[in-house]
Amino acid sequence: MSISRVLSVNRGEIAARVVKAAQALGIEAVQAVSQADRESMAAQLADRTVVIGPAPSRLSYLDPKLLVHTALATGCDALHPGYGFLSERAALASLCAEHGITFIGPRPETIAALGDKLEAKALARAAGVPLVPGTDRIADAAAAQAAAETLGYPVLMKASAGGGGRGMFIARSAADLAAGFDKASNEAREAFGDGTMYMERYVENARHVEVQVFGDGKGHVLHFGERDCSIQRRYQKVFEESPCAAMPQALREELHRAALSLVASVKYQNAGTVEFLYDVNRQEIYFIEVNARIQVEHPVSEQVTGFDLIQLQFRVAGGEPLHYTQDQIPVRGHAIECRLNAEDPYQDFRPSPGRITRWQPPRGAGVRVDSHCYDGYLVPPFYDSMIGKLIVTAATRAECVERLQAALARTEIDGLTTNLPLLRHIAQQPDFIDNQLNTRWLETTGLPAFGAKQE
Amino acid sequence: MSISRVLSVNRGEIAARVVKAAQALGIEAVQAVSQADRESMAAQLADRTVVIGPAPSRLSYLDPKLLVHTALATGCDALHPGYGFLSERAALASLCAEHGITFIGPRPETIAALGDKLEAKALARAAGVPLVPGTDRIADAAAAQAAAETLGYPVLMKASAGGGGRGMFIARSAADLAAGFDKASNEAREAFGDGTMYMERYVENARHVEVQVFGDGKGHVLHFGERDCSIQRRYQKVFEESPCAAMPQALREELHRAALSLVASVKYQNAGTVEFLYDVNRQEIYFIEVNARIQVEHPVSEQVTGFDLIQLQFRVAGGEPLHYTQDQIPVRGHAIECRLNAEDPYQDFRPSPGRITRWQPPRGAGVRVDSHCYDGYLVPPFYDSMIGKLIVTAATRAECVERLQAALARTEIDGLTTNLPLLRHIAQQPDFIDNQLNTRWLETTGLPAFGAKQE
Amino acid sequence: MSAGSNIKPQDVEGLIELFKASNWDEMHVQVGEFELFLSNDPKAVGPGKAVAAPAAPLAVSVAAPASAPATAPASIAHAPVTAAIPDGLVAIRAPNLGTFYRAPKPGAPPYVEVGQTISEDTEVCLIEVMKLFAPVAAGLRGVVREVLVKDGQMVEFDAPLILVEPAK
Amino acid sequence: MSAGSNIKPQDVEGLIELFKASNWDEMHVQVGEFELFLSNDPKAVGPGKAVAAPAAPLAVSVAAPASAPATAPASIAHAPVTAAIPDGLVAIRAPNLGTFYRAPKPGAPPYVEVGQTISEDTEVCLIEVMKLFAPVAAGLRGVVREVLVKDGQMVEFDAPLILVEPAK
Repeated sequence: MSISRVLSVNRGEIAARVVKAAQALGIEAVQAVSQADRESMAAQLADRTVVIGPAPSRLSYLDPKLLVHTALATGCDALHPGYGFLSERAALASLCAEHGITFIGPRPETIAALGDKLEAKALARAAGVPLVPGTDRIADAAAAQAAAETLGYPVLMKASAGGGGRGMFIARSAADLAAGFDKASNEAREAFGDGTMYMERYVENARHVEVQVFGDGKGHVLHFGERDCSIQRRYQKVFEESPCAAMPQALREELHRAALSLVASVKYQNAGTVEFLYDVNRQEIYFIEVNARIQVEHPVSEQVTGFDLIQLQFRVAGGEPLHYTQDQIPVRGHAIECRLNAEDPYQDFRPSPGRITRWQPPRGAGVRVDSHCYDGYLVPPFYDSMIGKLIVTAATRAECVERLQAALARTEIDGLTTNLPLLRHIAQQPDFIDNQLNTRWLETTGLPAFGAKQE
Repeated sequence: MSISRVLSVNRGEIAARVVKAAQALGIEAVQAVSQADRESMAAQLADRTVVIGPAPSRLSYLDPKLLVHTALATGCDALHPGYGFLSERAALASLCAEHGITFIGPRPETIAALGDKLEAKALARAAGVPLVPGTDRIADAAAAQAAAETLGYPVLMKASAGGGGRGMFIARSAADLAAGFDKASNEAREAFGDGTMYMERYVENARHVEVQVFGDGKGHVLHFGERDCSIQRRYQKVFEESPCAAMPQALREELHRAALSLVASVKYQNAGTVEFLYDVNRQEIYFIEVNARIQVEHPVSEQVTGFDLIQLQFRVAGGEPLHYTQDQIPVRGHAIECRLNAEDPYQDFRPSPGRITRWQPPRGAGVRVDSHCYDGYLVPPFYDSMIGKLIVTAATRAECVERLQAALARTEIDGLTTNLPLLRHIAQQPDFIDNQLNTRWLETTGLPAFGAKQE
Repeated sequence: MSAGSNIKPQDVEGLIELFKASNWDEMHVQVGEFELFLSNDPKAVGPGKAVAAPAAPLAVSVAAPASAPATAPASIAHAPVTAAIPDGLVAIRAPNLGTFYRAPKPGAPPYVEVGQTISEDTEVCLIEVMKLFAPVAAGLRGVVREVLVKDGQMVEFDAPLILVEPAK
Repeated sequence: MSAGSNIKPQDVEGLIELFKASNWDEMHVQVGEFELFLSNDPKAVGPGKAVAAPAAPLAVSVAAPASAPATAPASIAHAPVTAAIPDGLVAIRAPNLGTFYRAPKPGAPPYVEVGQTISEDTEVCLIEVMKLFAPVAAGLRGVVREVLVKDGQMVEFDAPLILVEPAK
């Protein structure tokens, strides 16, 4: 291990997790905190804590120069970015590189390339990874109808210059295309000064699946199974699980191959996630994007593989060879994570920061809680509302769901409003229990049922 | 994982560790406790706790039938024995086997064979493992002198029927043998009715080294490096470290080979330790015995290999293949453990049970504390006095020693008398810092210096 | 419930251990009728009555003998053996974890019935551990008022098994 | 070794715990000069002296008092930026973590000297972050009384840099 002291530049549960992982490996952990996080768990656990700026992220966690200055001034030889904040900003990774600090993540050029959606898709295509089938420029309604015959209905028409839904419409038939094409093209021309249209297959019944990958930066890449994160609200994941129990084994293998093929092609370094749309009706997968960092939901992959992925990040960054073969990373059992947020699910998910007067997470077999909270902790109002993650593990998905229900029932948090009632509600839904889910399920079915129950 | 619920039948820190390791794998943990351990940490962490008997071990932790009855009555499919108590009693392992309970440890016949010192030595000899060089029956002083020429002085003369030191003496020269032989033989004849003598090489400057091994029960065996446990008081280890920094690499490899050769020959199953005497002057190793269980000092091996050995015990017992190759278990860095005991080092190590009013173990990079204690915990007077283990890890032994000194300085325990002053004293000794140690060092040098300091 | 009736042998053991672990010279505990005097001085005399000096360095005098215990653990997550014992009744408790049986063998009449008068030596039930059946003696004289445990049920150590109204 | 001299606060605590865990009505421990009387009866009177009945259901009277009390541990391991500011003075503080410089460039005279009168806009030092030098304005009128930080030293956010006696 060539790393001897790391600067942890994130906050919340992931900062506490990073500090503990470093310390377990004998690496000293310095925690950079904003004024608001002086008494945070990461600050208490760290070997040293420095206050880098005031509470607003812009003046603390989001200033790359301030972070690298702190690393240099405290004698750190590495920096762990966590997730969110600057974790996927190539600027931070390259500033670290320029000053001899080991950035615990991918190379800056990888972050930049994968962070650009077009370039990421080009790389995926070059690596033979399937994308959502679509077309180039479409001249008129007739051309659209011809293309749709090939793609299959429903299709999604989009403006090339587009954004914000202008010029976009779903067509379920040739008639829809005839009726909508000119209107949409005109709308796009008015909005963007360019009426060019193109078409994509529209996935009616989609799951969000993603593959946890690791690379040694030299072309050796491994996966740690896939995660199913289909329960989302406004593109925010709420429940995540591993494996994706709804996916047949043959498709799962194709999914893993696709993910590894992409990251191998860029000689990916350290941890990452390749995200896909899983078209359940057609039994196909389409590449979405790569998250070039560790993710919130990484614990479910740890639970089913037995690897500590944060420690592995340190080891790989510290120059250890990634000396496993894929068959040494078997996926065993099932794990589900749900995110505990300080927000009011009855009031449009309004954040509810405040002081936790009673923090009693569940415990027991297969129950893991990753959190930075404790009795008396003040959840500050400046940052995101996640206060912890409940992760349960069991031999099968059915047992795992039961264990999750029991663990949620035993969770007790007083002093602020949380989304615990919603999590309990979801965990009891027949669709959740039977794994009949897609990315629109929560907003179209789960939440309305939750609201109805409360009246 | 074929194990779904385990009975933890030990107490103290190892019970808490076993419960946590099981739960991390999704295995339910039932904790068997005596009346005195109702409020123990393991009892609090477990999914279920049952009180099996009164405080005395004989009526609780040392009754194999009571333990297996408890496992059956609580629906457990496995039993973890911890260390000490019945962990190396073949009777418990076979009673488990008879009733379909997976005993998390070696097969009963392995425990029985290795538990018999003569049989263990015979197995070692058959596997080509070196033993302390010695002789068969020696007729008289002249024969002893001839044998000693071959073995090399000093030698140890022992009574074949012996025990308790009767008939035993150390000879450093032919004259010593001439002077002592008849007297010792007569002494043995008077004491045991048998004056037969034999001879062994006497190791003047000995270290205790041991190899952590794991077997799949089918002949595939792996080692997890060696430990040096030379700091002992009355054969009780006080400090343990890994690797043995005093041993040259070539001898280390021989040590590992010897250990693996022995356990492979018995198709060893699960975790074990092969203990050796390391003759520093002659640069040789001699087999002592096998501990067919997990040991107190296993954490130093975990620290330098990155494996969780308790979880691995569960995995192997649950039928998972031991799918590593030896080169995937590299030893990195250095780790030292010391044992915190509730005993008074100024009063002949008298146990000092009582209530802990302040329990503030150290923390930070490379600092790990395995303990069952907490603020307000009552250390009961019925069992051994260990209240925890402090384990520090760093890149080199020198850094590790510094970190240990700092960690010991930060340890605060109030409410009862502990051996902390002795641990601090040892950690500061030049001999310890320079690794100039042997198994007699603590009693002949370390402790006298400690006593002197107090006057 | 009177104070003295609740002292158990384990409590005395605990106090003795506490005393041994300390470096006090003597210790005197008085709880209702129960009185315990511990001293490191073999010639020590308890604060109420004279005690013959024993050979051992630890002098112990226990006044009121132990009868029926009932302790409640404080902060334990899984409360095992707790049950409110009605006033005036005393519980016969399990000597260890095991399976409770009311009768010597299946189909046989139970050892004791409610209403039956028993004495110290009366066997009141069996506790089985791995086919080893150990009879439990009443330990006191009185009348059986309730059998708290079902036949074949697992009981933990110290679990109340049978309620007895002690003879006056 | 006298008996009373060896009673520790923890011993008393231990005995109280023992008593609490029991369902005894009262407990009396006498060790040399040390005397402990515990009762669940708030009106209970110790065996030597009268005790005022407290509100709590547990009455404790300790004769020979304990000396050293157990202390509570502080919650945070690394106390960050705290320094006592003398009465009547005000600190100019660091706007963020960075390196403190007293002068605009090496060798140049410092922005301010002790004794100098400053106004709100007076630049008093530089805070550098990765070669980005940001001047710090005084923010108040007054007289510089002390410069707390050495040139080139790392300061955390909110660290006091310069003490100023504000103008009346």
